[in-house]
Amino acid sequence: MTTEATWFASASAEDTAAPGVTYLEALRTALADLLAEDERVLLLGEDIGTMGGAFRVTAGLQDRFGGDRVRDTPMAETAIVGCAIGLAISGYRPVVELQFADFISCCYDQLVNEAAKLHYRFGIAVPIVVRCPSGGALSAGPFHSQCPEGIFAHVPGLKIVCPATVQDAYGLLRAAVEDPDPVLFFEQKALYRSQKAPLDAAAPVAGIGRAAVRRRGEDVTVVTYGSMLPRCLAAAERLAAEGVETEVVDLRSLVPLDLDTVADSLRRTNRLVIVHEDNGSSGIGAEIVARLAESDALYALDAPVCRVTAPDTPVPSSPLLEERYVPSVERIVSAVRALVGA
Amino acid sequence: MTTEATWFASASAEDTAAPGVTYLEALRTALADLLAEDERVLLLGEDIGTMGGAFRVTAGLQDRFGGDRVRDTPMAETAIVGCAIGLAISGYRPVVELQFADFISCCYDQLVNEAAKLHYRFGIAVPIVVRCPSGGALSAGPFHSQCPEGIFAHVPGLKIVCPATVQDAYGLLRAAVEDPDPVLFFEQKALYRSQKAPLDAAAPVAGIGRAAVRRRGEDVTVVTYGSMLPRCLAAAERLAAEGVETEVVDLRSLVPLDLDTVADSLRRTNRLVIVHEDNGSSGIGAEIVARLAESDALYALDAPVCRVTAPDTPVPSSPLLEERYVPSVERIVSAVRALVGA
Amino acid sequence: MSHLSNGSSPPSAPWSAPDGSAPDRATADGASPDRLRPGEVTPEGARATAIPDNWSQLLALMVLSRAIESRLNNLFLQGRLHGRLISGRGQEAIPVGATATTRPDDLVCPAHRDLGAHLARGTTPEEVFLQYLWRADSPSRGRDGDVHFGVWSRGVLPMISHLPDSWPVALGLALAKQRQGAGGVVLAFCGDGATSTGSWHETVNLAAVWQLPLVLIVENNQYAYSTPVSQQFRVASLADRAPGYGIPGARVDGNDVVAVQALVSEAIAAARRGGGPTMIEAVTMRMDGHAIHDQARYVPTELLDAWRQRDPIEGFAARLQAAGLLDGAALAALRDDAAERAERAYQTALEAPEPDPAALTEGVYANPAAPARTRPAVG
Amino acid sequence: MSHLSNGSSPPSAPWSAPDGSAPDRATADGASPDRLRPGEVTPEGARATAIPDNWSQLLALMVLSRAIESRLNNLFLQGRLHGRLISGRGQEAIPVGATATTRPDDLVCPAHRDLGAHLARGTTPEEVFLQYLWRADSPSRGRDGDVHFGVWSRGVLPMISHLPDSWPVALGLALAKQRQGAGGVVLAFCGDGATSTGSWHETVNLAAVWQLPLVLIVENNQYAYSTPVSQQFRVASLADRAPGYGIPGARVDGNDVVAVQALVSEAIAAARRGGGPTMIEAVTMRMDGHAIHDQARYVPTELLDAWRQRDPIEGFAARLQAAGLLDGAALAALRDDAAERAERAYQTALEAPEPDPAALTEGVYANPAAPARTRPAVG
Ligand SMILES: Cc1ncc(C[n+]2csc(CCOP(=O)(O)OP(=O)(O)O)c2C)c(N)n1
Ligand SMILES: Cc1ncc(C[n+]2csc(CCOP(=O)(O)OP(=O)(O)O)c2C)c(N)n1
Ligand SMILES: [Mg+2]
Ligand SMILES: [Mg+2]
Repeated sequence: MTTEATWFASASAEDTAAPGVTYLEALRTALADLLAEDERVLLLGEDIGTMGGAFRVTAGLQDRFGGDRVRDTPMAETAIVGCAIGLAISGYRPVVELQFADFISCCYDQLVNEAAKLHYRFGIAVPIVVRCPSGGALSAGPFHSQCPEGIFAHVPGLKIVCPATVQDAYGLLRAAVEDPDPVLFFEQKALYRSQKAPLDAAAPVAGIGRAAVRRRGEDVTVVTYGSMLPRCLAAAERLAAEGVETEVVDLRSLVPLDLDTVADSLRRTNRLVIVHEDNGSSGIGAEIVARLAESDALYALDAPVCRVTAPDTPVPSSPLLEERYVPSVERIVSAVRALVGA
Repeated sequence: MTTEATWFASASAEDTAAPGVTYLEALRTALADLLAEDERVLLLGEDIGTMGGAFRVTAGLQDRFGGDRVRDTPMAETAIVGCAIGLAISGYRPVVELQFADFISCCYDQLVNEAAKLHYRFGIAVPIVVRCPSGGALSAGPFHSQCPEGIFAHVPGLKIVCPATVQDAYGLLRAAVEDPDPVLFFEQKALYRSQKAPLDAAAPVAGIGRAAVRRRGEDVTVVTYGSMLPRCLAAAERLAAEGVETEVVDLRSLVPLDLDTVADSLRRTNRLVIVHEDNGSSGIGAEIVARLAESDALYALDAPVCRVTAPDTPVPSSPLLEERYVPSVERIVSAVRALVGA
Repeated sequence: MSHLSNGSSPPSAPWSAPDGSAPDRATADGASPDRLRPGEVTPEGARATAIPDNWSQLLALMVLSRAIESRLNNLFLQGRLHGRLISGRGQEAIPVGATATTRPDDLVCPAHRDLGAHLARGTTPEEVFLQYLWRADSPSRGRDGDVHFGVWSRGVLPMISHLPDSWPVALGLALAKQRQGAGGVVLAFCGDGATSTGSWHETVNLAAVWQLPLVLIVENNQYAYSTPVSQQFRVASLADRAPGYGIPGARVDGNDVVAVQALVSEAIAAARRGGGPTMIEAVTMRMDGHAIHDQARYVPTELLDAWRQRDPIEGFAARLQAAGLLDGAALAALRDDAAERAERAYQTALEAPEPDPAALTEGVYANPAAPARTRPAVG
Repeated sequence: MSHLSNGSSPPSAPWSAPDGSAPDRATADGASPDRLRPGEVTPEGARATAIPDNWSQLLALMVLSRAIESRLNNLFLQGRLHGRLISGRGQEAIPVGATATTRPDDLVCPAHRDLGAHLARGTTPEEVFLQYLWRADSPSRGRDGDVHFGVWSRGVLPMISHLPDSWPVALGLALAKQRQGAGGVVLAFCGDGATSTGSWHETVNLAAVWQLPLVLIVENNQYAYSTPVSQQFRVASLADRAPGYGIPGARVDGNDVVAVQALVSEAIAAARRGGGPTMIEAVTMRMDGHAIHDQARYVPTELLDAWRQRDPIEGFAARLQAAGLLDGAALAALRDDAAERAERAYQTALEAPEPDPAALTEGVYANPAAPARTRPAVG
């Protein structure tokens, strides 16, 4: 990885000699395949053309598909997202890249008031995808590290997708583009180059709205998504060595929320830990707990639930502070230990 | 109430001959008192001057305090809120009126990225108040009826205040202006003229962050705020006639969230219903449930919790649809009945 | 309609003129599209042209728009209509003049005083009343209200309250037209107040950079709610902003339907040829309050009086009468006919079914295969 | 410093010139503020004036800015610095020339290439390195990074990444100055890219309407990240936008520190007198990549070569030498001194304590009486 290759280097690439492709390459392949297969697909964003995007996700795509389909824009998120909405209702399948997920604040109005409500109001479908490079652990500070997915999970009319694996980076991006609804696609900067695995591009594309059980275990259920999945799996390994068997559920999308998979798991383990990088209060973890507590899944709980999340603060820039901010393997392990001991 | 007096008439005024002032008048009195007592207080907003605001909350204030302190602005929410932030860090106490809470989407970025983070980043306090006329039940449709408080409760650095009574309209607005932090003040259009009560302007101003128990009862705890308080109290009356004693907790602010008062009540009643007009998923109700379920308050629950909220849809305009959308007294009563029967 | 001196049919589908040439005809009267160069600002009134061939359509649309709004107004005052009622009275020349020459494959993004644009695109009075009465078969099925609607199948984008949020969307509509290469154009309307917003600027700038086939029409009616233009911007004419974006800008008397049509047709023609966007400021006056609840005491009476003399329908009718194309009886008949259509539409709408409350939570998403599982309403 | 022909002190508090008249001196050279009328666009270079009295301050600030950034650059390449590093190399004349004549009660809102503005306001090299090393005693106490900072007590607003989000805030700062009536003004900087945003437009418009004491400085360095200005806007000069807002606009050679200071001083003087805002486009070139990770292969080499000939420090130094005010030895000494200060600052910062992770959740709110009760981090 050259210093030129990224804006912020993602967490140090693990064993780049391993077979397979990175999470980032899987995203690029999905976009290339979509552009090649479907004339309706257009890419819009700041610096996605010549430069291939701040993270190089779209590298090479403008050369291959032309500036007309892989289109550089001025710095104007409201115009970009509005434009995508207009294209979408004209029959195109626009995919917007925000340079950082943080800049979604500059197109919030178009997303929440135009895109999210048009189908409910007038039956006009808005098939846009907004790719949001999210998350921290890169010392990138309060404005290049945010996890806005919790905000948008509150807004009816939007779908929220958060891929955690190489295969999902590919498959869920395809599913998002094929979906007729507006999809916010929170891809994880920290996973861009740290995740590498074989990609089966021919595998059937899983629809949006199904969680995946990434690890079986009977002692405790850990529900997570996105950047926290590798940490939860690492925690599960460590816990296994201590004799605690952790079931790890990867939500994959927050809206739709696959509560059945969570509840099924909980009924087997009777203990629940929720892990997300987004800050805790009113995050998706709260909604999961609330839905469970509204049903008789409540009675399956042998102990209080536990949310392991970022604290309710902006994202600090100093690595020392941020290390304490983003949930660590250590924190996940202790939370599970405490719960299982309870 | 003349047709000129309001943009959308609020729910029919109850007994306007009753003694006291309306919720709206209490807000106006608070602003007038603040302007009179504190040179630092400035009002900014669209049409708040000559016209006195879309709802007439600021009627007469420009005449009394001048166009310099009660300042009409162009239609530019980002500029208005940015301007308020600049004034605040220059030593003023600006109070912004958004014409409708819905337009907060047009200044989301300034609120979330400038106002909410400046104190954490640099220790610079941002004492702004943004008044947001919120809520539906007025056939005002998807863009003049929203309840955005749930969104902002997820954002560290903002305080969220939701007055439900005449006294709180006055006292909490004063507290908000006196508070050194950015406060989003969600005042309820449906309460503007429907609530009338004696106002004690000399009563000590309650700080932000304390819930109030509005009614005592031992069978079930109903937690609510804002526009739903009168409905919850009406539901409690009806339930009392059936022999069910409901405790009604008015949160008054969502951030800070006074969980102690909720948990204390729950420990006595062992049953919990949460009522809000904001749509359910990832609303503040979820956070309340999650915090309880994280503590041993979980064990106090004799039955699943129940959230009575708007469904996860945009706000429909038709009165017929909206009647079903906004939680009704009937729905609250049935929820409590079902829970107590459980 | 037979009172009118030519036998043209009512304006239910104005673009379906058999020869398809209507859009450019007025322009051919002398105002060459080449007269619009980047940065140029056309002085007010300079483009007034001869009475166009489609004069009866223009008149009928304006009269119908006013008749519908009058009926709505009465209903509201009688307490038979609720919610919000926003009037375009006095401004009809702008949406009508701008939209009348659009082709079926063009798209229109009206703002809240542009009922005439809906009608010019073929939206029926019935649809309007169904919408105002929140009926099940209204364009929004009761989910949105009043003029915050649009019949998309007729190429009209439903507006939202946030102004001018249709404008960024219009960028995409215009980009689609540009890609399709068939010469389709997009018209976007907004008020003077909307020019203060960031969305407005982002739209104008991007339209300029990409040379999109977009006609940007600012209806300067002197006020944004209670706020006079002097408190909104400091430039004498909003059209003077166009040079700052590198696009042509022009100002037109918004109460002169002929001038509006001539100028907008020119801008449309330029856009069809790949000449990019044009910014047009149409100067007019809001003759009613901001909405029906607002008696607009903040507007000086003299201002209203002066503009009352310049009513776009009266003015155009007088010109037609002077030209011998119309007589008093024909005008009266046209008005009666429009009032009747409005009344009939109201009666039809009154009898139409209301939406089923049980369907409240349907249709939030288009994809039924992955339902978002909205939480069932409890209780 | 003794090598400089006048004995002025280093630029730690440039506004504290005892006579307080420095700000207007350059202006007095001949460029009358009255020459700026609403709508006027000054042709590039037309305002170049005589060498100002504070030339040594200007030179020292530019040299110091470059020395600090060079040191930071080296540290980054050596792997001793992490995060983001954004360079203002080649643009120093703009923040320095614009800010050098500000008074203590003025306020400055720099953008991300404006280290010189911080230094001109008295921010020390130590503070800069503490900030880049996220130390406990840095201006942000480790919570924000790199040039995304500002020492508020020196009248510098900390910027955020979202561009140009300081601009709407600057409205309030300027309104406060206007209300206080003491003649304080606010300088707000942004890049060419930021002019495409809605926040930019809302700010310029409101500043114009309220005639705020605000100097709006656009640093047109030809690129927004990889996007050339030709893909950002269609107008030849961004200063041509000013007439559309009814305010004066002017274009200046951003690599000529004297011209920048002269023009900005004029705008400042106008603002102090109640003359409202001025928009200034300072034309320059981004000489490094967008940030240190970016080698900017998308920038044509010839463009960089051409601008390399116009380095603002070299150019100014040559002019001073030609005027007999500076010799090679003095320049070398100034550079050595600046490099030494940077190195010393780095060493100081290196030894400074890191923030206490336990304090992570403190200070989200200013009001300790109503704690938001952030959920304790679990586990
Ligand atoms: C973003 C936004 N803020 C506030 C409003 C509230 N509002 C509705 S109409 C209006 C005035 C609009 O003025 P203008 O654009 O001139 O249109 P006009 O009503 O005069 O036709 C305002 C402030 C809004 N609709 N959108
Ligand atoms: C609202 C917003 N969108 C996107 C970005 C990402 N970004 C950072 S700098 C930059 C380019 C800025 O260009 P310009 O304003 O010309 O400043 P320069 O870097 O050239 O000095 C972009 C797109 C941002 N900072 N803010
Ligand atoms: Mg107007
Ligand atoms: Mg630039």
